[in-house]
Amino acid sequence: MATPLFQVPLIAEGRFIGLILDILIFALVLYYTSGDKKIYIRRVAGLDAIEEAVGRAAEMGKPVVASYGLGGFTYWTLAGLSILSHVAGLSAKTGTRLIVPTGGSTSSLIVRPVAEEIVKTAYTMEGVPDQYNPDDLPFLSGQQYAYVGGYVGILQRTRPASVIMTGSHWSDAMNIAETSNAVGAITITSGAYISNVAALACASDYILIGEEAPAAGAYLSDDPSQRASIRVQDIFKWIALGCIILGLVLSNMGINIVENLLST
Amino acid sequence: MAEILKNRQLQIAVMALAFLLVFVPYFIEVPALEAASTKLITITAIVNAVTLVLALQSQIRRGLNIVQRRQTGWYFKAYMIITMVLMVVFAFFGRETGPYHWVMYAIVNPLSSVNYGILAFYMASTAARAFRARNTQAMLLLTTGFIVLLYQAPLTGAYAPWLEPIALYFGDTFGMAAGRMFLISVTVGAIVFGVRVLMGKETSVLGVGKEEV
Amino acid sequence: MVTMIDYSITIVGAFLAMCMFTTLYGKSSPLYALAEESYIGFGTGLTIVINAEYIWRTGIVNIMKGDYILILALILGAMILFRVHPKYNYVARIPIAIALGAQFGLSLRTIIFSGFIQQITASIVPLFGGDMVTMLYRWTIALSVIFMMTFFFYSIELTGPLATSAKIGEYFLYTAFGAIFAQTFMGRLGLFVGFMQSYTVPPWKKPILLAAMFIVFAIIVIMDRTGMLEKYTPVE
Amino acid sequence: MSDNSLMKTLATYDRRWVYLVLFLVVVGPLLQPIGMPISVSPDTEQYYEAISSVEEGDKILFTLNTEFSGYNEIQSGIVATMRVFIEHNTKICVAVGHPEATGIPELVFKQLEEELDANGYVYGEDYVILGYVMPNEASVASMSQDFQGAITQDWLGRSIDDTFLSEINTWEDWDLIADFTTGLATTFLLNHFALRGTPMTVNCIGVMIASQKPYVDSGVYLAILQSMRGGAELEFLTGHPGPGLTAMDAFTFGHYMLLLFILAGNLGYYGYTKQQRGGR
Repeated sequence: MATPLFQVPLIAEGRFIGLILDILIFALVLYYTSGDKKIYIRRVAGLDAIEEAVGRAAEMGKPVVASYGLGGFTYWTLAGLSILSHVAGLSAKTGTRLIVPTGGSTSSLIVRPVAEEIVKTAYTMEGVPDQYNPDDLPFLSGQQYAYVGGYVGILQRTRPASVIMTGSHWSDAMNIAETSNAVGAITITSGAYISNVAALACASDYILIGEEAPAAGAYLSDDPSQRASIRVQDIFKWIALGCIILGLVLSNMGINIVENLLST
Repeated sequence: MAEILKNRQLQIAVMALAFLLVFVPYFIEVPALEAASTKLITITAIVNAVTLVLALQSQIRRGLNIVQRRQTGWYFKAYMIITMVLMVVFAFFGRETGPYHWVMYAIVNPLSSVNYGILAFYMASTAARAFRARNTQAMLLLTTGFIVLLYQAPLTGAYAPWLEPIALYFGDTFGMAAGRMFLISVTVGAIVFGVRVLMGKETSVLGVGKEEV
Repeated sequence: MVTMIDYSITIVGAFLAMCMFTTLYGKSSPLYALAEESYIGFGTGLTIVINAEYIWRTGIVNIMKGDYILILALILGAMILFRVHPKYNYVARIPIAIALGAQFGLSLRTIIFSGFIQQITASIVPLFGGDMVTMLYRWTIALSVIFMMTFFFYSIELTGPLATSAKIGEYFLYTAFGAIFAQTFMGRLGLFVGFMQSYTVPPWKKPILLAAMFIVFAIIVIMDRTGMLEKYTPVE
Repeated sequence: MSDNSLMKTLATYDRRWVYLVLFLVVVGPLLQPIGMPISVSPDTEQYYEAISSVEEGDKILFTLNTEFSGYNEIQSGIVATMRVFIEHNTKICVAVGHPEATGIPELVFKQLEEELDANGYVYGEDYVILGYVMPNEASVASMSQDFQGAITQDWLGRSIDDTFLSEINTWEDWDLIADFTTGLATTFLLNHFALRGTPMTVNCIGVMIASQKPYVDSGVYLAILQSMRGGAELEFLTGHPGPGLTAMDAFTFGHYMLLLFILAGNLGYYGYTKQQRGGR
């Protein structure tokens, strides 16, 4: 078992390195967003699919269904909202009807007004505020499976051209993805947990695996701060990789310094 | 007053303050801070519960619109609103027995189970459609998927016990590694995203893109 | 002793469940709408009850006991209701900002440990010694984690050895997906089998299940053939 | 039918056939069980060993961290485990971690009326139902440190003072925690009980196996029972065939059916789709 290397006064036991890592992330984001740094972002296959999907709907004169998940204000929800904002902008521009099912859990109640605001703003920014219809953000109860039942019903009745399902969808994601595929819609999804990702990878036309969803936002927008955050994430993956390799080598030589440091 | 409340900087400051009040006590042990942070969490939970009123307003308005326009199937929306009210009324007669109990067992439980269990169908049709050896990736997916599925059928276990170590190997190694890798990369992403929101860089989240639209 | 209440629960439950299953027919129908709106209606009712109870128990009761700081929760709650007011909707931004900050703090404070540090320490294991199977397992996990990680670099161009590593990572990932998919299928099949079983055990439920299946299926097919499905299905 | 049109059918059939066949192969064996043989996995043997080593008078915390839909999957494990505990004359305290689950203990004890009578079980003396007492981590933490402070009543509001629960103060006073879970408060039990040293077993739904198994390997849990299949194996080991075993036929058929559809799809792909696309 790993034993902490040292104890820092005032800081709770075993939480020092975590705090340092958090602060490091903050500092790195600050560093990369300041000034004008050009950062390369690898192209993620699912990204352009979003624009294509809205374009297809506009051509066919059918609606787009987009959702941001059913969690509270978590990382996934925020990533989903950020994509929703983009989709709403595209829909407003092309005059495509956008349906956003909302609800699904008690903790998502507070997210709902934010989503409304996002869609409304997008329509206003494109100069078509009168096309915004609050009834197209139906609230489908605070129960996960009642939400899904309603969602599936909407898909079957409106037969949308595209479905863009991001954010924190859990086991309900497969109901949506497979129904969407069955009604002939282009299906773009993002998976929030590993059991889901495996299934969604098979069921959808495009999947944003893991953090590809937020990376999608970075790629679509030219916002330097979004690109910066992708760079910071990469740096931390290097740190993780380095720690694992170094730890494996050292611990097999009988030196447990990496584990001990991490548990400090 | 209005100008102050509309101010975007104020919004970000309030958010950052709330964040720090919850975040910091986890690392720095000061009992008073810890108590304040617990209190703030309770307060937000109550605020969240109150938000239901907004969702209800929207749901009822949408339902009534459909009823008023006499859209096809409007009576379903009327029915929905009635059942909603009924459930609230039932709750007053106690929950262990009586109509509330009946609704839970006759309507809510079966329907929630169906929508959960129906996933078996969706998984099956997805597999039948997508498990095709199109390329190397799909071939690998197909192979491991096939082996593990075969092992999971209880009858196979009785007649082909040699399959067990192979199937377990795939799940306990590659599956486990994928889960771990996934978690690491998602965690970092989440923190970075959080930092961006707190810095006010994530304009979409606070609801208004450009000021006072 | 099977009571009338048991019968009524089974009959209504089986019928509505089969209505819900009609979604698999691929077309929306009035029967599906019935099940869907029942669930949304009663489900929303349930949400109201749970939330009202929460506000009462956690908020009001404690305020009456003297925990006056919780009055703030009610004030903020009232502020958020301004969302629907066309002119004063900006009032709602403050409570939303507070909720956002607090919920963020709550989720971000622990994940660096559970999602990052603990995952790294769990990956550091002895690679030598022990029996062959254990070693095979550990080597596979260690190599998989390393290769898969390279597949998830976004801000560098993947060339040379890194590209090879990412490719291997991708292959490992798909190998994993196969196994995970199969495990997930077993879980979902278990849920479905278990649910159907709640209508075959005890045996008196069997005829009810069969009748519900037959009636619902017959109605759907007849409605589809006669064009009534389009006519009576609600529009969105 | 020519070769090509058969291949075309295999490549392009309507997905509703998959649905219909799956429905029939599951419902058929449930209505008319066949009783095909099954094997018992090492995990289940370990679990059986763990739960049957309890002794008369042991105090057991029986936690149901499941919604109703999840209960359908793991009920065979719940009932079979409870039967073992009753047959060993242990003291059982049932606690639930989801508002929906408050109705589950009723269903479980209804199936075990005979065993309860045979062993002279009396509510209050030998078993107590607590209801929804684990809504969040804080509540589980306080249960582990100051049980009497955290819990004063059973689920119908009766005082627990006169029951065996009055002897429980901290996590050390439990002889075993048997958890049945779809997630929910299991992590909290892990943090505040199992990691401190309370013996704990887990019966989880299929989707959770991957995440729970490591805890058995590292010795935090005594044993794990996997999904409905584990429940069926446990029924087999205890010699009381029940819903789990009956469901195994449907389980086998469901899996085989999917394998057949996958095979057919690949035949169709190579025989038709790929040729249509010019071997791309």
